[in-house]
Amino acid sequence: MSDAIFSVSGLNSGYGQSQVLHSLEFSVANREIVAVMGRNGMGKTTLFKTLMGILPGMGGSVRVGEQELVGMETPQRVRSGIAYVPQGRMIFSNMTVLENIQTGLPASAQGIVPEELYALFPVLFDMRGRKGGNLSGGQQQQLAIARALATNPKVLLLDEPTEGIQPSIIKELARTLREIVKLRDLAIVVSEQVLSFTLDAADRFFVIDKGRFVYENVRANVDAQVISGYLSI
Amino acid sequence: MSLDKSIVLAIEDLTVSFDGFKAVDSLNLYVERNELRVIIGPNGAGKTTVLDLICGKTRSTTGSIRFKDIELTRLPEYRIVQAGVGRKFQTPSIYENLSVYENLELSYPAGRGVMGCLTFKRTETIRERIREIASMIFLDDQMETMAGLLSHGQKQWLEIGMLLIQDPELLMLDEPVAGMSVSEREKTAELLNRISAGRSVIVIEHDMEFVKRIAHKVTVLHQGKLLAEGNMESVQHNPKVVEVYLGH
Amino acid sequence: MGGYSLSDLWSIVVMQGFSGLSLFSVLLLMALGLAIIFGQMGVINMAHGEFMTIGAYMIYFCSRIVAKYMPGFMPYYFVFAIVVAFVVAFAVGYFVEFLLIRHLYKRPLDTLLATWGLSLIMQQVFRSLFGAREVSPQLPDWLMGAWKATDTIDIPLNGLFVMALSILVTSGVFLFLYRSSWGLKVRATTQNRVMAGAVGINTRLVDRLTFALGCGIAGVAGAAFTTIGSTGPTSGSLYIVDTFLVVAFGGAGSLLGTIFSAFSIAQVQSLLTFFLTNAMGKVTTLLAVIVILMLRPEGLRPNKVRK
Amino acid sequence: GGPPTAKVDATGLAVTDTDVTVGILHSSTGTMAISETGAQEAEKLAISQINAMGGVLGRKIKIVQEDGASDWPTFAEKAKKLLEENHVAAIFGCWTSASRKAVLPVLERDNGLLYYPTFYEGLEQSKNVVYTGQEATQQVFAGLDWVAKTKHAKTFYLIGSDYIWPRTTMKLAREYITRVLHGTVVGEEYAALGSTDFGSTINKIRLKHPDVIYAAVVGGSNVSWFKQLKAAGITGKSQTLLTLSVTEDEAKGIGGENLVGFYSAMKYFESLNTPENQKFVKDFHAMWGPTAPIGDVTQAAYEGPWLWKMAVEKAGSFDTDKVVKAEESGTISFDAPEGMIYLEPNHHLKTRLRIGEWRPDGQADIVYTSPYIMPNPFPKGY
Amino acid sequence: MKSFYENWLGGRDGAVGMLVLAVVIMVAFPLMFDIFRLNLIGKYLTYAFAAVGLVMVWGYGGVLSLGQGVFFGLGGYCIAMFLKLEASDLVSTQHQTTPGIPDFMDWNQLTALPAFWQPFHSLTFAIIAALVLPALFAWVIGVAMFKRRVSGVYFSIITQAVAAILTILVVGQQGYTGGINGITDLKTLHGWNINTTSAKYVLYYVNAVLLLLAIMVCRFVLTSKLGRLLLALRDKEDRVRFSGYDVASFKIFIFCLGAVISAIGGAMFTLQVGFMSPSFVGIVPSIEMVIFAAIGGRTSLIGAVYGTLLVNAGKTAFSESFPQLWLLLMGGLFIGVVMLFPNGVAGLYDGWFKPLVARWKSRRPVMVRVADPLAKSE
Ligand SMILES: Nc1ncnc2c1ncn2[C@@H]1O[C@H](COP(=O)(O)OP(=O)(O)OP(=O)(O)O)[C@@H](O)[C@H]1O
Ligand SMILES: Nc1ncnc2c1ncn2[C@@H]1O[C@H](COP(=O)(O)OP(=O)(O)OP(=O)(O)O)[C@@H](O)[C@H]1O
Ligand SMILES: [Mg+2]
Ligand SMILES: [Mg+2]
Repeated sequence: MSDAIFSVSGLNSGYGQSQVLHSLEFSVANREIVAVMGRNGMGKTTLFKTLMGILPGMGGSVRVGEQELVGMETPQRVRSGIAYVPQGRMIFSNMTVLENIQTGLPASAQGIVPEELYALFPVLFDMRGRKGGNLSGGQQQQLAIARALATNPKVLLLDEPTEGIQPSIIKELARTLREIVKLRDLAIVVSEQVLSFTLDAADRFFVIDKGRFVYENVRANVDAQVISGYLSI
Repeated sequence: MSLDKSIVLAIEDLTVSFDGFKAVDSLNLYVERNELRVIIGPNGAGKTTVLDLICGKTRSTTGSIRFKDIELTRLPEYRIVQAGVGRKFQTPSIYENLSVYENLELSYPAGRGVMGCLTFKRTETIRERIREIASMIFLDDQMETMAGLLSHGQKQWLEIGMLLIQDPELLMLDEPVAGMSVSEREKTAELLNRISAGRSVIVIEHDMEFVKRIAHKVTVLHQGKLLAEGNMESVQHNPKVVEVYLGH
Repeated sequence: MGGYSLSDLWSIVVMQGFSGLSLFSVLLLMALGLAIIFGQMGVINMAHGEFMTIGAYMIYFCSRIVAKYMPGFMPYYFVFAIVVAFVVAFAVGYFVEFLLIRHLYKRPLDTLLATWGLSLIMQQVFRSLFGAREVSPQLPDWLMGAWKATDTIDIPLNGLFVMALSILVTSGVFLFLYRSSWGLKVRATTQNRVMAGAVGINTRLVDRLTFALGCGIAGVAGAAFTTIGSTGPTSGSLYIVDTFLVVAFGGAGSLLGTIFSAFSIAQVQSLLTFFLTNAMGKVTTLLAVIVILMLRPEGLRPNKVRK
Repeated sequence: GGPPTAKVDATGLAVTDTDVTVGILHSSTGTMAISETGAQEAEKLAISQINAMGGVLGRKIKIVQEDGASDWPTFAEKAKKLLEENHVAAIFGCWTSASRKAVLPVLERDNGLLYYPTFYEGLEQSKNVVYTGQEATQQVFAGLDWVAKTKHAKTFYLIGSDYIWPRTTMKLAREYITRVLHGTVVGEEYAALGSTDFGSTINKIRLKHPDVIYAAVVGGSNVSWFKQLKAAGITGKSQTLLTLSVTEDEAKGIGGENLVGFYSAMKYFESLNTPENQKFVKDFHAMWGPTAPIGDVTQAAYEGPWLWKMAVEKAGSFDTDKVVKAEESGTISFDAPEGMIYLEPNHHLKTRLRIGEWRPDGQADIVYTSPYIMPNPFPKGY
Repeated sequence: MKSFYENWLGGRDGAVGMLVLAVVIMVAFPLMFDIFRLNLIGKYLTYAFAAVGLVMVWGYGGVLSLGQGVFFGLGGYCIAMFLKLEASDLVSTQHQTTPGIPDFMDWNQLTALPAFWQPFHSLTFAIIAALVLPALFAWVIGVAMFKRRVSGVYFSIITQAVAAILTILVVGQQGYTGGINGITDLKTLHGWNINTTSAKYVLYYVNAVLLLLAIMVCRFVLTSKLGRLLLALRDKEDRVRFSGYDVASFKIFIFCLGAVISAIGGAMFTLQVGFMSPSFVGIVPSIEMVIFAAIGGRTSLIGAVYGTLLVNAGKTAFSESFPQLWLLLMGGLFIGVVMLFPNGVAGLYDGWFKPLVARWKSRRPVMVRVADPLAKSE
């Protein structure tokens, strides 16, 4: 794709001796939402960690716009415009909800949380003074998403964002993601194992299996049955 | 007041507050023998907190929790477990540095004291039981694998297995299928249906498909209070539940 | 207490109250640096005492220079020398973090061993540079006198000075940690280094500056303690145990806890050493700390969240 | 060269026709290094002077130095090493009583010789040790006499660090004050070793208004003690304070300005105005730098090698038993920097006591010199 | 037999390690060194007890005790009290004001033996006390701390405070304890002179055997279910608790075990060195004991012995060769080990020697789990 804001090519990665990702290749256009679907242990989280520079990676290229990220430290990558919602939340549990969001805010925001974030997750406003660690599981997940959005990224990586979130908010989230890409220059990569959410949210689908993409299609052509097939072997 | 014989767990007027915030608010809940109860409710409704209260991780502000005539609110955790209450945590909580076999063995209810541990022997009965449980949780061919190397879903199963081996009368599972793949969810549903025979099970879950497949009865919590209770059908169409939880 | 005049007793009450307060400020000043390094970052810095010693030696060094080249500046140099102490201890801390500490964040317990080694090395360096004997920086007269509040009440000026300094440093640290965006980064980094990186915080820089800051504050403390204590290669070791005690008792990770803990230990100790013998006073204070930690297993002001 | 080795040494000591090995055993590291450095320097000075004069029995003295590291068990280990591996003919060393007590059994077992320089609590006499510092009665009684007389002191406040020397010394002092001087002890207090906070102690002292503060605080605490005294407004101008634990070494760490007007009871002060001392001071500074302070213990340590040389030469042998016999003969005396000293058969020295009044420059003016005092390590009735 | 091999020696790896260790300390050292050096090594090996105890408490129990010296000291003092009483017979103390009591009591104007010293006339009592007293003390601390779920640094700091308290008390009550000097000048054990060369050899071997036995006992504990439970505890304490175990009682047990093992070391120290002093009870020696265990590899029982030997041999060698600068070398050693061999001596063996052997035997590399970088390191 020519107007790709985020492009990955030849990405290899793994843990210690064992390679998990094998020459992954994909790109995401501005204002596009891409879903990476795959069963347990197929390498979704590994992919995201490698993209973020949390895992060292074993070669390949990751670009945001024209900028090559491979070789950069994690915070530099974030400053180049990617943001990350890890699987398992990883919120700062001893800090308040407000402070958690503020860690993501750019210096220019001067610690003021944009209204739209609270509009998205009203519960966070109610609980802004509470310690992050005391939130319920789902509330923490919402906080992690808000924290990533606060960095005002060009590319947003969401690793199984619906885990533990109540159905109404999942529906809301899908709507919101679509909303956000309409309003802002942003590309979203989201990983999931269940189809319902991504069918609501994503423009394009990849299926990852044993560290390789085995299926790719745009929403218009997507056959839910086929993907479900991959997901429920 | 004597407990109705068929009621295993009776929660009455249970309240817990954190710095003034009532996470659970005068809750009454009764679970019967052989029942599989699903608790649903919005994020932050107090579901996990209820389980914490039952198993003694959090102490209640007021109210009582009775499990077969035993008052649990003041018992230390390990006594609650020994009384027959097993609990699975929201994130898989297993011993990553031990093998599947050892994980199960440690959970086997024998040799729980210091001396018991020192003189503990792997008898044939124990081995048999471990194998039985392992095959029940689809891990019979992974006995020697380090638990840390299992997939997410397998870890969840292993933790369920660790509870099963204690043969608890009340089993509580917090979001057992979160992060599981579709096929694993199916297998888990099947597993739960199987193990609910002969004991009571409380499950917390947000996946409605899954709930539908397992629930005998559904309780909906909201802001620490009971919002609705009944079979899946009635709850799903309850406008209040749709409003606060399911969404339109 | 028979045999003493009322005014005697009154002045003792005042002075005793004051010595409790000044012990409080001493403990607090000692503990602040460690509250950052240990309480926030989780580094068990056994060389913390040696960073204090750096500060003390800087006062000595400055006093020698000033006495030699600018005798007229003597009455004022002390304040200036404290800044030097901060800067030097900060710089040393910066390099120590770079060379040693940053490799150990993933294994916090090993920092104990490494910094113990570091403290041995630093002691030897002091000995080689400044000699094995104690030295005594010449302190300005205004600092070492007493303020005669009334006929019978003498308030030590060095106590007042340390008190003022510790109020200053504490408020500085407080603002830094809880009111600045930098503090937010520090706390995020220390809670989950990798995740902090993933929200765009330059954790390496944050770690290095935070550690250096803690060391710098230790330097300030050491500098201030030249007014009440000794300056020798091993002087720092006199403070290290109390310092850890104060930080841990407060509840690691909580600055307010550190303040509370310094206050309560100081008051209890100063009261008990007045009524009991010195040694029994100390023993009883330690016992009290143990009992209270038993009742509050995570320190006076635990930074607890549900797990 | 002197007589052949076979004649002067029958015990397998490290003696050859040309040299003899001795050990120096002090703390070079740890908290005690602060105090022990001077002693070590003085011993080396004496040995180099003796070597320059031709050595002992025609043999040059070679030194094996070991670090006791401020740790008593280490002292014992190193003493054992010096005796059993290096076969040293004598050891110059130790500072604290605890280190000496740890070394003592080793000395007695291996029949070694120790020259011990520190003023100490007494209650000990070993054939294997020569005590070149004063024992407690020598340091305490004359000094108390002096304050009682010149300051008309009746009330005393005793304060020391919490270990055996201050406690034993204070016990003697208390007895002497009440029984002989008919004064009163209004307070007695021991600070834990290493404690740095004297606020409460100082307030207690104020409450009692003692005529004399009688102090034996040691180590890093000593500096805190005097600095906090000064800051509390208790200075030499208004308060008589006699200390047993401040020599020029400590004064350097405390800062002369914090000591002005206070008194120390010692057998030696650097400022002593005699030709012997001036030469000693000059030599010492030539070897160790012009600012190196010389305290009581330093000077006593300097006496060790000289006394040993005299005893060996008197015995005509390095053999420990013969040297001990010579030491116990009661005929060894030496014109030390502090003046003539006499080695008594009880292994202690007959010396004088001096009272020094501290000046801002870290030196003391000697305001009193006692007559010679016989050493009495086991005083009756105390 | 098989179960002895598996449970007490720890299978093949463990048995080989034990054998090598036994040969090193029981054969090689006595052949290589004279009695003076051997006695020194014997002294180091007594510290190794404390290090082995710490491997159990810290490495496996997961609680860092900064007061292990307390137990070492308690064990040592109990034996020292017996020996001191034996050394204070009427003949050798005839010059005292009160003959027949230990010399330091006489110096402190005590005129009768304090009551709590009386039972230490009996060797049996002293030995029992040397084992039971530390265990009891550890039990009291353990119950007070672990039942209240004091853990982590709080536990460390408390044990440190306990060490400080005990030191102050021992030093302050010098009439009863010998104060800072400790209990010195110990000579005979039931009339047997412990200072002769032959006695030193005997004590050295007794010490070595006891050390090997202690390691075997620890091995047994670790290979039992309790060992796996400890591993589980370090991993997920909550899960263990919710599997029906009383977590505190396990921590208390392991803490007491560590205490008793350290105490044996203290008792052997007194016998071999001939005195006991508060400088073993305090904070600094306790930290040094932690360092021995850490250099050894924290979770390796045998490594702890080598770690102790390495550090002490280094200390002795450096300080003999460079009496003025040896601290630099020691500091360098500690930092070097931390940076280069994160798992200490044992790590050197596991990470370098074993793979070499494995490669030599051309075994398949095993799959290992890499620590998740996102997980909090705690
Ligand atoms: N820390 C680790 N060390 C070694 N191997 C690992 C580690 N973490 C994951 N793996 C392996 O890498 C593979 C991919 O794991 P990854 O976590 O990326 O899967 P995933 O698709 O995110 O699965 P899930 O849906 O469970 O989150 C798995 O086979 C897993 O066993
Ligand atoms: N220790 C605590 N301090 C303060 N608030 C707490 C504490 N524990 C729980 N809470 C609050 O109590 C409420 C209930 O939390 P709980 O974890 O029980 O929710 P939940 O129903 O399990 O939600 P989810 O579906 O998101 O897991 C939440 O709002 C949470 O913020
Ligand atoms: Mg994943
Ligand atoms: Mg929950």
